[in-house]
Amino acid sequence: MTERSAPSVQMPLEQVAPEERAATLGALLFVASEPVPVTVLAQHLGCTPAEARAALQALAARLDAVGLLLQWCGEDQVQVVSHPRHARPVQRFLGLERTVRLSQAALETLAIIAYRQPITRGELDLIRGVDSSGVLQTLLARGLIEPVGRLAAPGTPIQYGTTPEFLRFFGLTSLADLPPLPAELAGASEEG
Amino acid sequence: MTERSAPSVQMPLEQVAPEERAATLGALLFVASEPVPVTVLAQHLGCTPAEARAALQALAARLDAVGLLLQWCGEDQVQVVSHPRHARPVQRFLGLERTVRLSQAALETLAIIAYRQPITRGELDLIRGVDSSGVLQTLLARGLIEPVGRLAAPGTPIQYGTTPEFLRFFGLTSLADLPPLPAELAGASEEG
Amino acid sequence: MAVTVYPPLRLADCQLRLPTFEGPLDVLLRMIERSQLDITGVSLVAVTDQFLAYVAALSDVPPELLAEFTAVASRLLALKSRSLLPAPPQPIEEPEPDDLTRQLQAYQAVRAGAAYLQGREREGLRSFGRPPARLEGLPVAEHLAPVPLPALLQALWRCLSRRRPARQAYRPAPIITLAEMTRRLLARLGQRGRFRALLGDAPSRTEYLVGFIALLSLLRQRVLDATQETLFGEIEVWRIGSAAEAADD
Repeated sequence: MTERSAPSVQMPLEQVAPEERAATLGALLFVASEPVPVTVLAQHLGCTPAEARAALQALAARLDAVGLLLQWCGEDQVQVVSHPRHARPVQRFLGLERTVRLSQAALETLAIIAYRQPITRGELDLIRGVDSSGVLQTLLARGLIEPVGRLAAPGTPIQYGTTPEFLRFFGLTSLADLPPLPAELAGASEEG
Repeated sequence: MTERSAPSVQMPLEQVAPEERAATLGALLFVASEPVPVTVLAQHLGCTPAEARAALQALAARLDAVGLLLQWCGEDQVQVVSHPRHARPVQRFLGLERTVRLSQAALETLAIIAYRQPITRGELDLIRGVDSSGVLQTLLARGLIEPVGRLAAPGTPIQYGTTPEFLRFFGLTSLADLPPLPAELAGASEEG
Repeated sequence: MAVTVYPPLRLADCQLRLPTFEGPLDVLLRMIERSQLDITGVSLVAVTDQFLAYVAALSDVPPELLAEFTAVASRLLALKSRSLLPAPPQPIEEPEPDDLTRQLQAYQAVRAGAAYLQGREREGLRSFGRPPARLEGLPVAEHLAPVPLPALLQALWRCLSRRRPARQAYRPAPIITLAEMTRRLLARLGQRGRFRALLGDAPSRTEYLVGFIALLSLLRQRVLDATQETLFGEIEVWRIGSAAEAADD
């Protein structure tokens, strides 16, 4: 707590009715901007820390229904936060979210991996005609591809394949749902 | 809302499951420190404003148990605040000093503005029968009223309305909490 | 304690005698307001004089009577001044002071609202908002913009079709030497011409470069002279010296 509330702690405080404690704690933790020690809460309720802890438990059970969560910071401090279950809409609401586009290079690489998996970086480079390591890192970080094995060849290079996240991203049920390659493309991609 | 959340509004948003809407709204209104338009909330839930309103009703019913209150600022904006029932421990917890009482003139002027907003100083003077400029300055300085527009009349006088702080100051759920106007006055307010 | 009882004095008891009107003061006001009497023909000075004479005759003047007269007199004054002023082209809408009763009603009702607010203030029924969320330092989540499935196939197509030209046999571009280029320039230039035209139809980047260096060298040797009107514009070239010595260079 900040120094604002410090003086009030010494004053004799009115007692909050036991059945009101949980709700009063909700109000106190709502207006607090930082974690609050249980002893401070108990003083403001006019009860013992043990009673305050019991009331906190009751509060915690009720917070879920309103999208909130009672968070313990160590043994002695609590705060109310938005429930992580609602993190996506909350992040979006607060503008803590950004939409990024897959680059052309990333999309091309992803397409090659999707149709030719499992595939090593060397094979990719050969088909694309350029170095693919940067793009591979991006796709790995986004969870669209993953290492699926190693080629039985000198250096045993890592082979990459698409992930379940890849299927979700394109709305596919399985890899069999990928549109078939036109004949001329199928030929060209075999060559590579 | 501030511009922070503005960009997210244009994006196509994921839908929140209907049974999760009330809780998600709780999380959103918890992190928002200002009133939020229902339309913005609906966009973040991926539902219609009518569905958002229904979910807000469900949320309002659950908030009481955790010491909170859903406050309607006008017809279209909502905010979650601490329930006025817990005002004393909360005020003490925040270390807020006793507030200076509002004068009779200020209370009357506030009531007139609350009932008849948007209202110009001229209209106020007419109802009160005295000059209201001093009282208006006080109320503006305390953030209880604010300019909300200008009357389309000679001199385009400023129109005043109540603020979210007004609702918080008196712990009102909405302006509808004020005692209803007698029929003849409701009529008069239409003409005025 | 002695209680003085006044006879009920009303404005109606004040009888006026004017050239255009005889009767009580309040009737005068009513007639004027109903346009039954032209106010321009009424002397307000006479009305006031007669009222004051009436008041002077009273032993004790109740303040209500004075207040009532003031109200009626100011109403008369307003009516008269309005009748004397040129009428505005369109009637200006203004709240009629006749609304006084309604205003009082409105005021009474509003007092109930004020009392309600005061009650809540006394009980300290306030609510409090949350401090603004601190967003600095919070991670920004990145999400991929959706890509339609056909775009995947298109990407593959683009990649594979781009690869083909690269597989063609490597044919090195012919390299032209400075001496060759100098000869070419001089051979193509009659007396005067444009530098670009001297390079041929589709000069390669190398031809441009070598051609330009050849031109500079010919300028230095005073074989050619040149002008360029604008930056990056056409270069006009003309012969000023012997071609033979330049070609040997």
